[in-house]
Amino acid sequence: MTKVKSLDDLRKMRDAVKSKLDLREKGDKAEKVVQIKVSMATCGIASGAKEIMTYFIEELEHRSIEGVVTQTGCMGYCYAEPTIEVTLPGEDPVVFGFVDTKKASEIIEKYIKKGELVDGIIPASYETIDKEKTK
Amino acid sequence: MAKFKNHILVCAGTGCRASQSELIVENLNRAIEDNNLGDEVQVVRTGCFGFCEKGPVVKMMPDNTFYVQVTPADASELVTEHIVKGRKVNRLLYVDPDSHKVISDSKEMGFYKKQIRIALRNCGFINPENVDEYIARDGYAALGKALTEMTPEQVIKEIIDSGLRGRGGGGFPTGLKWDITRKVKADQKYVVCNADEGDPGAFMDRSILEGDPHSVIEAMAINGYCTGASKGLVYIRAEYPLAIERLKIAIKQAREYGLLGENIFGSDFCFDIELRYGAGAFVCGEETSLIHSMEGLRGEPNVKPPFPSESGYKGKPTNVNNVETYANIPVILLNGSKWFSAIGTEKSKGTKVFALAGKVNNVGLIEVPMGTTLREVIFDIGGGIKDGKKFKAVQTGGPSGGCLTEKHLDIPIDYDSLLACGSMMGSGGMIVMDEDDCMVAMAKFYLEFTVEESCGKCTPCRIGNKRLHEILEKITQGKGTKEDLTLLRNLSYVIKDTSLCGLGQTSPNPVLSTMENFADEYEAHVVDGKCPAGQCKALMQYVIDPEACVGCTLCSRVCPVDAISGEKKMAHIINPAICIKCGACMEKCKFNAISIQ
Amino acid sequence: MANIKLPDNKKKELKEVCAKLNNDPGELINALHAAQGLFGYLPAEVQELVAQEMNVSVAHVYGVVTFYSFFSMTPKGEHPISICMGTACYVRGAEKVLDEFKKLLNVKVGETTPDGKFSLSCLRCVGACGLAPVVTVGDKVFGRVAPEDVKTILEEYNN
Amino acid sequence: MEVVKLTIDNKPVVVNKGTTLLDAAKSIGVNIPSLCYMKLEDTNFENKPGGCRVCVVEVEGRRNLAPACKTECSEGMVVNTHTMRVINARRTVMELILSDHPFDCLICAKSGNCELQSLAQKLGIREIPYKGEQSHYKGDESPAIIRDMDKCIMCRRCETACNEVQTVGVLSAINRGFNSVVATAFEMDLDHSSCTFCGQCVAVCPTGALTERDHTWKVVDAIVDPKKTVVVQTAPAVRAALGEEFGMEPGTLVTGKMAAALRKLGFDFVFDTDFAADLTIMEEGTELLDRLNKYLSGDKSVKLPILTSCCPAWVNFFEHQFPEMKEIPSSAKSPQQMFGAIAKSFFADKLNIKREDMVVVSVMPCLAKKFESTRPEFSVNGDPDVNYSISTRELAAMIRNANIDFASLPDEDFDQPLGESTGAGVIFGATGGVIEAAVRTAYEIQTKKPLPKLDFTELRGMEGIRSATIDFDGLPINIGIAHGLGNARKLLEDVKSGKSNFHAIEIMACPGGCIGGGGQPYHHGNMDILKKRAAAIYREDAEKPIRKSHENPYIVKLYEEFLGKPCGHLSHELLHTHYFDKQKKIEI
Repeated sequence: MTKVKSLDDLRKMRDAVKSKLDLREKGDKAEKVVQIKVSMATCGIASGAKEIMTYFIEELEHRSIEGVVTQTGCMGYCYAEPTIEVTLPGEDPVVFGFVDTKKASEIIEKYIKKGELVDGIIPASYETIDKEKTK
Repeated sequence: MAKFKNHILVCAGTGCRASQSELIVENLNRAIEDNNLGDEVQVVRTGCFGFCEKGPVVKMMPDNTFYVQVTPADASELVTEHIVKGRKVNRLLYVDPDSHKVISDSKEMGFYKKQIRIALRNCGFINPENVDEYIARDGYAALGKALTEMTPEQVIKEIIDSGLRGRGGGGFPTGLKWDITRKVKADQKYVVCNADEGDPGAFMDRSILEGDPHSVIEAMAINGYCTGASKGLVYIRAEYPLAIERLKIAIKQAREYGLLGENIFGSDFCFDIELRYGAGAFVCGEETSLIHSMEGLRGEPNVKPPFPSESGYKGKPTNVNNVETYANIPVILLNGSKWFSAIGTEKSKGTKVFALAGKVNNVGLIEVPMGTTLREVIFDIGGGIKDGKKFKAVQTGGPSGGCLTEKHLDIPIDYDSLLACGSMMGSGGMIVMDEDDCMVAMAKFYLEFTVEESCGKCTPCRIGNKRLHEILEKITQGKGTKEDLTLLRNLSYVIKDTSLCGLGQTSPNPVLSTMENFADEYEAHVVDGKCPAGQCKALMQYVIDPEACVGCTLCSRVCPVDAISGEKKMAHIINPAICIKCGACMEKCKFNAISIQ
Repeated sequence: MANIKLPDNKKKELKEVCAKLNNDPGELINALHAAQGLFGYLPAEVQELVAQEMNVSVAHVYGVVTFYSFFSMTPKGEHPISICMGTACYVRGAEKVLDEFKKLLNVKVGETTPDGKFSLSCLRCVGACGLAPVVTVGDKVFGRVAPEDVKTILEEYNN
Repeated sequence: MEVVKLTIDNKPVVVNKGTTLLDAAKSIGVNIPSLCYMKLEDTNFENKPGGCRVCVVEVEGRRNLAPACKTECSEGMVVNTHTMRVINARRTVMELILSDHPFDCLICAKSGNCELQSLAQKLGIREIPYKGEQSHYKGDESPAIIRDMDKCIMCRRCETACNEVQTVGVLSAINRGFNSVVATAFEMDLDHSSCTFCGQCVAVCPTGALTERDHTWKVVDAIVDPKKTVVVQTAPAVRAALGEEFGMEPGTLVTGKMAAALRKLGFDFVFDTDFAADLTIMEEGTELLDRLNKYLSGDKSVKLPILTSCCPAWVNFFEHQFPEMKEIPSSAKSPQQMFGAIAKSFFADKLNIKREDMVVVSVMPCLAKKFESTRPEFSVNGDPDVNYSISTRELAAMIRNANIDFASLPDEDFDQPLGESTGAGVIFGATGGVIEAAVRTAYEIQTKKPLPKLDFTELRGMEGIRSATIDFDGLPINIGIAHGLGNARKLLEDVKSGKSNFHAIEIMACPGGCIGGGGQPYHHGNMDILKKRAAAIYREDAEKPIRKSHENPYIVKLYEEFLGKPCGHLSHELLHTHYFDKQKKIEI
């Protein structure tokens, strides 16, 4: 295991992981890879986020869509759990709330495949301090 | 790729839906059809925009035009003007109340986003179980900077200058606390993370630990560097298995990268973290109790001084900070104290995370700059009151806080303003109550909690809170007298004045603040024998309206205690002496003939 | 105090856990967590064993066990049901949900059904206030529970 | 020493840094009422949880009131001890305590001695406005101590005494909030726990929550029973304290008045436990020399040091906590039990009555003696050697009951033959006394020379652990002394780990020895009382014509007529015992 021994090590590592993550997100086939984040804090899991995450992993494969499904923490929209964030290549991330398997299927068919928005979008209601993200 | 050229986003949040946003959607769809735009424009319902005051809200995509207070009648105009002719409907655009400028592009409407995420910066963005994602967002850079480029004094100065105050409730300046611990000489010191979030109705710390555990680990290491501690302990509620799991993974990963352990960043600094589990005692949020609990003892507090910074865990200097406080540290070091202190009010800098819950539409975890008003939090971010009911009060500070009312809605929230209105910041629980909530019952609810959670060490908290609860019980039973109100007030003041620790010193706050703000409601209970909110069962009476009753006998058959009598096809009567107020009859009645008085 | 015979292998395991904690009295609460994990609850004999292994008096262990609400001296049901009575859940009607559980299970808070299947308790905030009112059954969290849902939840475990 | 200046009730005060407000106020004559706080000078007993909140005072600039017992003085502090705010708070706190306390003062065992009662009186509480639920806990009636936890005010003094000072560890606060109370593990009865019955919890309890089991009426029943011959023995420490119960100055010796009172009460024979103390020295001293000489001659199977065994709480302590060392203490019974055994054999024979028709009552400064007398090994066919053991306080109650004007009683002597004692027997009542008495006898037997001096001041004092080397005519004998079981534990750990080089160790469970026993008149935290009692004991010793046990003519006669020689066959049967492993250990 690589050990971080200096601040320089950390910066190099940061750049390396960043490009690795970028690669994962966009890849060479930037046109095709979609990224899905599932909010998996206690609220999310209690409302079925685990099932939704599994559903997306299985369905993307079934429907031959290249994508990355990862978990993340609380997005803050506890009233709308389970919530997921979908980032289409080249697009701003979109958050969907109250996602059950039916809604998930609709998101895949309409938004991921065709780019059509579907009901249940949650508009981002906060600013982040990460300048890259707010751009 | 996209089939539609235009999207019309209509807010279908509860608040907007109450103001007919569903009808707007219908009308929009009809207008689209009328204009044969079915293939080009799609209407999409969204969750709350957090701007409910000006709802219903409609947003046109892709040009981001933001229309406010849209009515169903406006739908066709939006389609014919905005979509077909490409002209903005000026009268529906938002006008900035300060500058009187019309703002059309929602991208320019940053101010409507009341929230800024600092402590929650990574929650919902990164995979908390992957240290790489944390590093990719500048994780551990602050620790590296501190260890390799700054002296402990410089780091502490930065924290002091930032104006960061403890987010656990007390609001003690964090930098100052670190400095005190640093100055005490000892062979061993400890830093502790208080993750014993016991306030019922608060989940800020859990969310941070579940969403961004590394930020806490990094900050604890920075704290260790500044205070001279080589060991960190996280005292975490056993009721948070997911947070524990993620914290364990994060600690393991940090160790593997050498971000915890010996000679971190090639420096002399060594630091590691252990977990200690709470076991269900609210009082352990008090730092001396927490330390006792970590030592394997009953979580009883000690009289301070000595403060933990002088004599804490195992008698050694110990710096205790809460999760949210820690989560702020790395960014402050990276972005600088100036950046941080520019946010917030004069004496309370930065942001505060609140767990917004209760009778509010958008229950959730929010982070707002200090100085945001309660109105903005409840009505804009929170989307207003559930089921269109009337706002009555908001409880901040949990069992230690107080109930604030309509008149407090426009006060900018910070440590001092909340104290001034008889409540407190607390850890960040914010419970909204509506017209159906009885304030006496609410005070009783909190006292029940305090009675159950009192450790029993000091008299006022052990017996005094019990007596407070008993008096409140008596009042909600309709047996209270005016003298009881006097007793309640005197006892509350004495408990605050004489209790040993923060739990007892604040436990009467829910009583005092409701007595102050809802004096009429207390009076109604003891003088008129009525509960205006209709919540206190003993003060309620179920009655049948003889006009509306058709004598179907359904109610009398469902009554479990045979309290309802009456001939078939004749108006029925409820005998209040027998009625147990279960409400079964009211549920069954098809003619709305039964009501509560 | 009724003497319940504890299985030797579990006692051995507990002894090993205590040894791993260096038999350090300061680790008592962690030891008790481990013991409750092993036995499901903390009967007198388990507390005596923990006291012996962690070098503290039995009275001290009992004092600690009775202080913290997480520790229990009575066995829980196969499916322990907890109703969150945190403020958020309270204002959203947790009491009515609790009443429904009490009615359907015919037990009081802190009791276990005669068949040992369910036990009922209250807890203070699981931190899922967004889903208020919340009920947990074992490790599973049920959110936005209405009194009508109680029957369905129980049926899930009754087969 | 650094000093700080402050103002209390408008008066300037200068105190050493670290002084509490309570002590600082006391130094200028302001007595701030307090309740849970208790410090016993010269011992390691200090109870200040800061929990009762009775001693709160107003400190200028402070948001809330400060507990005077826990708040240290700081420079420039301005303190007011009786503003309206303070008085209201203090009274309210008191009313709260009383609202959860039974209202049975009139018939409470502690009435008149209750600190809660006198404080309520001092604060003039005439009404309790806060009414509500009162706590009810399981009662516990062990053979020695009665626990009525409904009267517990959570001052935690008993916990401090049991856990920190005595390191017995059978008590802990349990539950929390309103339901919290001090209890044993699983709220079991004390006699199922490893309680030593030292009674130090009773000695410090401010209320009637902890009291002794009262045997006075059983004693009265025996006295009025014409078929019974009732014999009473009184322990050395009783005579140095009993007077306090009748308003006499602490340290007043009332030996003669006590004998007179006992006779007036109707006891058939008024004897002295000091006689049995002399007998104990004969047996224990002989055993010591026997072990010592064997050891010196190279017999490595002999265990040293020898530990005294006359303190029954101490015996309970090692049976529960150090059972692996149960062969080390002397096998000699305590004086109480030796007395009982001799009374019901030798003396009953002399009177020509059956032992069952004799009732032996002991008056003890001790509660563990009550337990000791119930040990099955100390009875013959179900008839105990000592029937009833009553405390100094119980005797005082009997005297008051019988309407005896104690103060004006003439001095009387004990009866013979079991009432004659030496100075050595008297000093059993103070820490170090037993070993000093043993040295006086062992020296002369071992060296066969008369002692050059009788007062071994190096063995006296209040220090918790003491040691001295006594020159046995060229042979240095190392002696250790501990009083308080926490101190005893330290010595024992050393013996266990082989670090100890003592030949003999005296251990007393109570601070100061028997004079500070759990059955003595309440000291309410005033340790001067204990010192005065100790001084009285040594005064009586100094005034005695005979001060060495082996010179007690009745002891000599007892061996000649009845026992034969010390540690002989009959002695072993009547005067020695054996110990049990009472440790609860879970084997895996």
